[in-house]
Amino acid sequence: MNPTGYQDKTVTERHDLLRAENLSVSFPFYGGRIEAIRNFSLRISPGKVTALVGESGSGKSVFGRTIMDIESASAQIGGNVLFNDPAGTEGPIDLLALPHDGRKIRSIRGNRIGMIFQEPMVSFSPLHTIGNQIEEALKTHTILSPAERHERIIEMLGLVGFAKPNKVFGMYPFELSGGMRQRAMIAMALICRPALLIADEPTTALDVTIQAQIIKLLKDLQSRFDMAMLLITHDLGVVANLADEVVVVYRGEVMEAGPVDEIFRNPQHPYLKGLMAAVPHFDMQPSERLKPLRDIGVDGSRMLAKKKAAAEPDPMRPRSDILLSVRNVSKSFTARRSGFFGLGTPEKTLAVNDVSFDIMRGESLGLVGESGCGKTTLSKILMRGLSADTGSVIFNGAEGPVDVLHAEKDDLKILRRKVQMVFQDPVSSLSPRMTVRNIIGEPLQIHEKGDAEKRTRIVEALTSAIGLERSALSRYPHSFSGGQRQRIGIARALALGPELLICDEPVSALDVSIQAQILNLLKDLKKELGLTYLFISHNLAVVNYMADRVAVMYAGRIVEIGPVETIMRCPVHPYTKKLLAAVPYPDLDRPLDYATVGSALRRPKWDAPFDDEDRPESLAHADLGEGHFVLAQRSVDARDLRAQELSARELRQ
Amino acid sequence: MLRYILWRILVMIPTLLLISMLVFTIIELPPGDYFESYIEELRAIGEKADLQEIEELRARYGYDKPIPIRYLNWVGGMLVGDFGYSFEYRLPVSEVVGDRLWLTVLVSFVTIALTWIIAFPIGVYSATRQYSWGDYGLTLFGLIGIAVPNFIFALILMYFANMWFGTTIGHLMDQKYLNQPMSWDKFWSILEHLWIPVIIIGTAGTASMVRRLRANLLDELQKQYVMTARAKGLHPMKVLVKYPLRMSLNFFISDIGSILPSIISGAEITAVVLSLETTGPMLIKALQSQDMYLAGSFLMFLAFLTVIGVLVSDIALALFDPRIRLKGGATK
Amino acid sequence: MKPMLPQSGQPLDHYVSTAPFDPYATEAAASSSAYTEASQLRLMWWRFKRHRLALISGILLAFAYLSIIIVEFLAPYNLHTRNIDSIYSPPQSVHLFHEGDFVGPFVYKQHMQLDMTTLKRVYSDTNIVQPLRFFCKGDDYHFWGLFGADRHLVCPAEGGDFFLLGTDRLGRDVLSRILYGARISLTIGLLGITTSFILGIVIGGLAGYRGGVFDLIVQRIIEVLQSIPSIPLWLALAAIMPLTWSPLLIYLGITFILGLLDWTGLARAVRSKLFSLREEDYVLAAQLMGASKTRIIGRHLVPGFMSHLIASATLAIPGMILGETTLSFLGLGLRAPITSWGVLLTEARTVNVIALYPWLLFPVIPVIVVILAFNFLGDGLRDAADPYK
Amino acid sequence: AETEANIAASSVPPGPPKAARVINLAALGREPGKQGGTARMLIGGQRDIRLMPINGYARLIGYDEHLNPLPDLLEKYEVEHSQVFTFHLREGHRWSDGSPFTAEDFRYVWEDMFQNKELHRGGVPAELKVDGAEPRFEILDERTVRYSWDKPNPDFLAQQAAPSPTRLMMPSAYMKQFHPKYQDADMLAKLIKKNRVDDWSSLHQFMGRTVRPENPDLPTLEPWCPRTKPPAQQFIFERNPHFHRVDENGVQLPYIEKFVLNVSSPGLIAAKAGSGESELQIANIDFADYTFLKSSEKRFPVHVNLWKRTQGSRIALMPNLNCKDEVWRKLFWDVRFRRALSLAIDRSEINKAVFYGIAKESANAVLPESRLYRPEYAQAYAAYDPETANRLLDELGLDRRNEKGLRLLSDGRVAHITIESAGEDSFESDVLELVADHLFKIGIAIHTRATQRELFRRRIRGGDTIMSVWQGLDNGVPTADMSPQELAPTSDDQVFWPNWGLNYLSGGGDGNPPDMPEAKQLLDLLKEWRRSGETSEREEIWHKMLSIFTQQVFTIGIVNAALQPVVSSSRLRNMPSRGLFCFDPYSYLGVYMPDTFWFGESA
Ligand SMILES: Nc1ncnc2c1ncn2[C@@H]1O[C@H](COP(=O)(O)OP(=O)(O)OP(=O)(O)O)[C@@H](O)[C@H]1O
Ligand SMILES: Nc1ncnc2c1ncn2[C@@H]1O[C@H](COP(=O)(O)OP(=O)(O)OP(=O)(O)O)[C@@H](O)[C@H]1O
Ligand SMILES: [Mg+2]
Ligand SMILES: [Mg+2]
Repeated sequence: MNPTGYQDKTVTERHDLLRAENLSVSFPFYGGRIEAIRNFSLRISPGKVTALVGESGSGKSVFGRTIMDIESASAQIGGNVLFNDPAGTEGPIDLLALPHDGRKIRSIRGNRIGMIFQEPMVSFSPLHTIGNQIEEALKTHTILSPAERHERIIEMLGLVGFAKPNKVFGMYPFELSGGMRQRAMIAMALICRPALLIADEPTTALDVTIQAQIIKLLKDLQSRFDMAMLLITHDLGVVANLADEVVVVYRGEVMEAGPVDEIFRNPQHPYLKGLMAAVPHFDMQPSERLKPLRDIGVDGSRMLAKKKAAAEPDPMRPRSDILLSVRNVSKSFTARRSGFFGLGTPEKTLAVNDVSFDIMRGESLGLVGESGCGKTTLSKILMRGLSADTGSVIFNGAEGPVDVLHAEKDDLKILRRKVQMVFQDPVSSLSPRMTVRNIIGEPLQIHEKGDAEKRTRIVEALTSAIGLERSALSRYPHSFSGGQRQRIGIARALALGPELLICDEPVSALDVSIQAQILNLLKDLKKELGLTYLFISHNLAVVNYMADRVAVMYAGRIVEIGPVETIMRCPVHPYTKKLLAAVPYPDLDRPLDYATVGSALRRPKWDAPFDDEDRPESLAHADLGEGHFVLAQRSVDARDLRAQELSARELRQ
Repeated sequence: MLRYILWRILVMIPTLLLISMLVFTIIELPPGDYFESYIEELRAIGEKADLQEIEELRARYGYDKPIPIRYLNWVGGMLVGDFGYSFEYRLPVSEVVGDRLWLTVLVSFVTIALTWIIAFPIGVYSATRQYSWGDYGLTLFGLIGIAVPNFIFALILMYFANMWFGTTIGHLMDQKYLNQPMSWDKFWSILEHLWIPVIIIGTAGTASMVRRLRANLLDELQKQYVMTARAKGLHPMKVLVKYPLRMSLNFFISDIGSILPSIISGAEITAVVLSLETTGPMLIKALQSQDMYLAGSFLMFLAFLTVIGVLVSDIALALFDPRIRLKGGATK
Repeated sequence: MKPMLPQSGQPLDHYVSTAPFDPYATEAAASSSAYTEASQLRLMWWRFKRHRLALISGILLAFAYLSIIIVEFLAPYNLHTRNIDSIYSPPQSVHLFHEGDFVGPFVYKQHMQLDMTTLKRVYSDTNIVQPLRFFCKGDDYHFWGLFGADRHLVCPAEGGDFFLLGTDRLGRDVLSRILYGARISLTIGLLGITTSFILGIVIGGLAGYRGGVFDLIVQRIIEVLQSIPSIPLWLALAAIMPLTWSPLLIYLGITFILGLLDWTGLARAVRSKLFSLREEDYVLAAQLMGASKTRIIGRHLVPGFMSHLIASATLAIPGMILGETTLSFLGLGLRAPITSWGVLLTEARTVNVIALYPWLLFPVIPVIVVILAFNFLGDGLRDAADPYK
Repeated sequence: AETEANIAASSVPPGPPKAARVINLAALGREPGKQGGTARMLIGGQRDIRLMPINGYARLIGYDEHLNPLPDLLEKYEVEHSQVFTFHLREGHRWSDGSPFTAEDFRYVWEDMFQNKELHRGGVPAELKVDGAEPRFEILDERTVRYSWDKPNPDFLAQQAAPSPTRLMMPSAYMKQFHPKYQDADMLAKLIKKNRVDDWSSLHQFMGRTVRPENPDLPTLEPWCPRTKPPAQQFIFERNPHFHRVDENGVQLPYIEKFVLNVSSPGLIAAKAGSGESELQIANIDFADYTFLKSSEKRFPVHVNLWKRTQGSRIALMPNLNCKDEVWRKLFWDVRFRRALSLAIDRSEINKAVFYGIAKESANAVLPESRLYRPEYAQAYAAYDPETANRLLDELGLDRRNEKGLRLLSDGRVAHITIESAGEDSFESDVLELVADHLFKIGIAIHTRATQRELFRRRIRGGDTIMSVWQGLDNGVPTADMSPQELAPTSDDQVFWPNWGLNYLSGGGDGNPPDMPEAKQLLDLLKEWRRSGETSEREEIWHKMLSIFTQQVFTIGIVNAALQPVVSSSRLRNMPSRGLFCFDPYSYLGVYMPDTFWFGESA
């Protein structure tokens, strides 16, 4: 076998690489069964990308797992999956007919078929370093020496955008941010240069710049090693940029399939059309609503444990008083590992660096930024889920100001009731041994809201609002799809009707239609009940739709903050510009311009006024007016920046 | 890490001090003292004790002094390596123990090793083949081992070993080798006798280890990272050993501290029944006859082993789970 | 309708499903409404019921616990009834047919002869048929100190004997003694086990969850307690127990105190497991929801290693049933007139018994059965609580 | 520690003394044999090596099987009016190391040990004093010594024939090296250091222990001398090359070359003995093991015989006449109550259930084997007669009963006796269970409680215990020349009147003198015995005392003459198949002379 998996295209007859024929998968559980996939057929051509799109919970991940024959033992599987390894000689093999975990299938898994799992957070063992876990695949399938393996891994880690691959090699998964873990996952899947890559939502946790790099990387590999790909994603932009063929599934069945051109230019099925229509655009009007496939009416007060805010003057415009004020917050993590006995000097990671901003009552503040720049850390600090090294956070709730970082007893209790969070990682934030009913109802129980009956009502109302069946209430989190779990997390955060809701990537795992449904729900609640959001997302279109103001974070600092129109339309900081340039559009005529995205290998040096020249204290926020601030050298005059910006824009037009 | 270890070792000092107080109290707690029980024992068989010698011993070992002084003398002595005097044997404690210590160590280690060697594969087997005949069979077998009291088990095994293989009853070796230097015959004789106590002491531990390992493994087998590992094409055994097994070792490691003491105390009754030349029977005898320095030194020795064990367990736990090592102290 | 897939290697056609499409249709998960409405506990119960062996074990244990209420009625003899003429009688077998005729359950009358050279009592069956009686009048007893009665489930024929499991050195019926022994054996240790489990989980839980100084102190306490072997403790404690206490009370007291001392192993396991588990996001989520420590430990963390707890609990059962045997060995355990399985086994702890009167080891069987039952019950509970099943 | 004396002595050729004691085995009904062979024996703990000097039974004066005192180590002795005792040593008698056994060895003990305040704080041991006066010690010549008192000391010979006699002689040649009078200070200091003791007196004591032969260097006169230094799991004893007895053929005793004592846990000894791991086993096996042992005769070359135990009662109830509880004490003092208790016990049931019916139902009294036996002692209130018992109790005023039929005491309490035991023997609880039933029939409830031995003793002495269970008279086969002190309050060991016993023991310093007329009378009789110079007079006193003791039923004996299995190799000759088993006066095997046992061909 050719260890690189490389095969001259011209020699091989171009058979389908993988054909799934009449596949069906169902999960029996006490009191019923879930048919995750029904009579499903799909093929993947060698060297081509087949995108699998569809609603959350429609069986995409199950399909991905099934073709590798690693679906959990409780699944009942029918049909066959024929794999025709271009490097192999014996022609198509039915993967499902091979002995479970037998030698044959093992030599294919990880080696000829790589898999990127949807949930990078929990897909790594917490006891082993990233390097160790990646290396394992190499160890099993190649005969490289340890040094060669190390070299190859470091190279791969660099390729997926880690600035310091050597450091990451020795880190544990829980030390990485969501996006970093996802990249590690990608590295792991690619390390053996498989003939087929199953990429289940490979870029959800990545900011657009890195996403663009990853897309580029995948494209490169695809052409260099003739790698085929099954791309499971919600992001039609990514599909448009990567896919050759598209398969649209809905509840386990193929709705529409065809070459990417056909699908984008000539959608036929009502489901696909609805999907296309639900995509948020940058040029949407502020009052324009997203159009989900099914619109579910929302009655906030019925649904949440909160009275309608009676004297809400004008929920449309953010009220001027400050709900949360963040001042000079910093947080660093110390790697205590250096040297076995801890004798080396500890290495510090400055995750949040002197961050200050305010969140107004009733507004929604978008927070965007590079993967690993400290967004999650910051949001956890705001929740007092982590302690800050320095700085202060004041929460001005209805019951008066609370010093978040030092609140005790009653104050803390208020805080816990008024501020809620949707976790970036839906899997691990749900107690695995509680049913959905208990999970969603838990905050109500903790804060003793209403009687049992009322709680049941709220829980059920929330479940239907997030688009889950009532039967889901009695199931455990592990039996849901990624998107479903994410929605459960949202429902739980909403249950108490908090004053401030921190959403860390709340819709990253949702297809556009459910996403629209959820975003609308959040928007409605904001309008109706005056909720305030801190909205962290990589999806700029979503931010554009949801946020009143946007803060852009880079390497632990807020580099630019301002009203959403300003940031989206005339950004000043080069990073913001770069971000905007890297957004993939679900439009075949607007392919990504990889040149502007640049390489991830080295942290870029910004242009003169924005670079700290290795003296972080030399930077300060320059006020550009209308609440627009940008991080630049102290010496720089704000007016200059604005003037520069204006001229640049004129130039472009 | 080194800082942590040093600090942990420092913490051991007050712990040991506390233990020594407790040990002393425990030995002093039963009414009377060695001399009284000695006299009574002699009287029970109609003999007279050498009262005069006893009076002298009493005075020499400060039995007329208040308890705190005696405690200080004892602890002070131990610090300089003087473990006191065994009234029963009328010899310094350090001379009494003799061979017993290493035989105890031998029995304990063979038992522990065997427990592990047997328990791990069976535990893994039971977890991966839950509710197979093998799982049931091994469970049944192990639980019977737990359910039959050690002393009965010991008697039965011993009786039948004697009936069928002609193994001499009890002891760790044929008695003709007792005072002899090590030889092949003696070694063989030890082997011939060793299996009985090892089985008796080991079964309960093995069975409970199997059951707990199985329970912990069953929890881990469902985790997503197991699937990741399978997706890499690893051998199922490798997957199991590297990920879930290691994960479920947590309970096991946290227990290291008490393994040795529990093996040793679990072995005491067996050792008495089988009349093994280990420290157990001697300890029990010393406790019952209130030969306090002998008992006290034994107990302190055991305590010392425990404290070391806990230290090892703590360090191992930190080394083993990076979450504990790296995040344990992270302020929330 | 066009086929979904083209031939291998052929270009993909544009396929569109023609099946009816209704975005509002409910999901395909077929499930009963009872299931949807059920609480978590009820779900577990349903799942538990599917585990045959566990269910049987549960029922068996329920019967065992119920039967200890009416031991007086179930046992053919009273606890202390002696049959001086039937000392060390081997188990009698129950026959149905006598010389080819159906008689119903009966035993043959036994004839005892003392072999003067070996001083062994030799029993032989005579040809006299002694039919068993059911729901019959037998030894008088005072039922729970409430009323006198003399009904038994089964008794020997008038003037005859019936020793299904033989007799002991005073000619007492082993079966009856086992039945009476269940009273103590099945109940007494529960106290100790409960104490140690509550302490172990609470203290270990707090130490593991909070860490820091609290953990440090708890760990040192555990270390100290673990380093004292149990036998000296037993001895010391037994020595300070008031003499005026009855043996039962002393045993209860010591079990309780040992329960107080025995939580350490569990606490360490709980603690180290929590050290890992508390870093999980769902714990953070619960904290951020405002959940109290107790709730986090009780609802989120402890269920996370329920399997371990259940396994530990079921493994502690033998200790609780047989704990007293160690004590008896040291001369501290239960004694006549109190009877438990442990006492019965302790009485049988000589080579004589194994060689000559092996039926005195019968009490081992109920011990094994109960322990197996508890373990299988534990398995069932574990599976019921396992969301992945 | 080798000294010059040792070196000199060890060059002496082995052999019996010139004037050896000739044992005529044929006359004893035994066969003379040959030397050689190893006998294994199992002991329950290191401490039990003390059995060797007891079984060896080399005494100045020893009993024969009929308890006649005979000179043993002594060639002969003379007694005048039980006051003057002259001892003649054998010519050429040597200690096991070859050093001569002479009057010097007696002098050493008398002068250098008894009179040395550092070694013997109290001076001459109390046993040697009569009414507080110590004897005169004289050396008449190298082989003759004399002890004389001003008043009769009828006990002296019996004391010397006892299992553990008061030592009057020590191997002075060896012991002197540990005595500052004979050893220079430097050397002594070295020896002290080497043996890890604190001072010379401990050293002297340590090296000179005879009760437990722990010092293999200490010369001895016993048939076997120790060869193992403790601690050990196996103790070896080899024959003493200078032992003083020979058989009629002139073959020096002991026949058996070597004894190997293996330490084993007591519970295991029966099993091991039953699998042929012991050539001679008397200790740590029990009647209950008999059937098992007997069954092993088929598989192993062993013989199991039953000897008779000689306690006055194998098991007896002991009402504490000195108990603190007023009401009970008053009852116990009433002889009718004690008699009622005794009459209420169905001894034959107990005998049948627990002792296979082959022990003897008897009051706590001497056995038929004793010359002092009279049936009326054994039968005193030992018949089963619950009616009389009930009548006696009713007469006493205990006629009120509660609803369960239990009698009520004068203060209204239920007659409820807690019998305490030291919990040693397994059959104890069986017997008590039966007794409880019997006494229930006369309206007395019984509970039993086992405690640790020290606690047991302490509670009895303190009067906290109302009644206990113990064994009867230690010496159930006394002769008139043995002291009847067991029948009178003389020791706090006597669990039925510990306080009075203590008073006597402490010379009136502690406890209270008996204030019960019968007890007082017994004490007076004992004193009378002490003064008596003639055997016939003593015999009369014995009978008076026995009569009072049994008629008063101070202790409630149940059965005696219980049997004791003894296991011996089937190759072992001369081991009697029947015998009396007791510590005092038979010194277990001692009186039966194990030095005459020998190994023949397998029978
Ligand atoms: N182990 C399981 N047990 C029971 N049901 C399951 C299990 N795994 C998945 N399902 C169900 O199967 C369906 C398909 O799930 P799958 O994870 O494939 O969805 P998906 O298309 O990947 O959705 P998402 O985009 O949200 O990740 C869902 O309804 C889910 O609830
Ligand atoms: N427990 C930890 N120990 C060490 N370093 C950590 C830890 N948690 C986070 N970090 C580091 O802090 C930095 C910020 O992480 P954070 O999770 O806040 O990023 P993020 O902005 O949320 O990224 P993403 O968008 O990928 O989720 C990262 O470099 C990460 O490696
Ligand atoms: Mg999915
Ligand atoms: Mg994040």
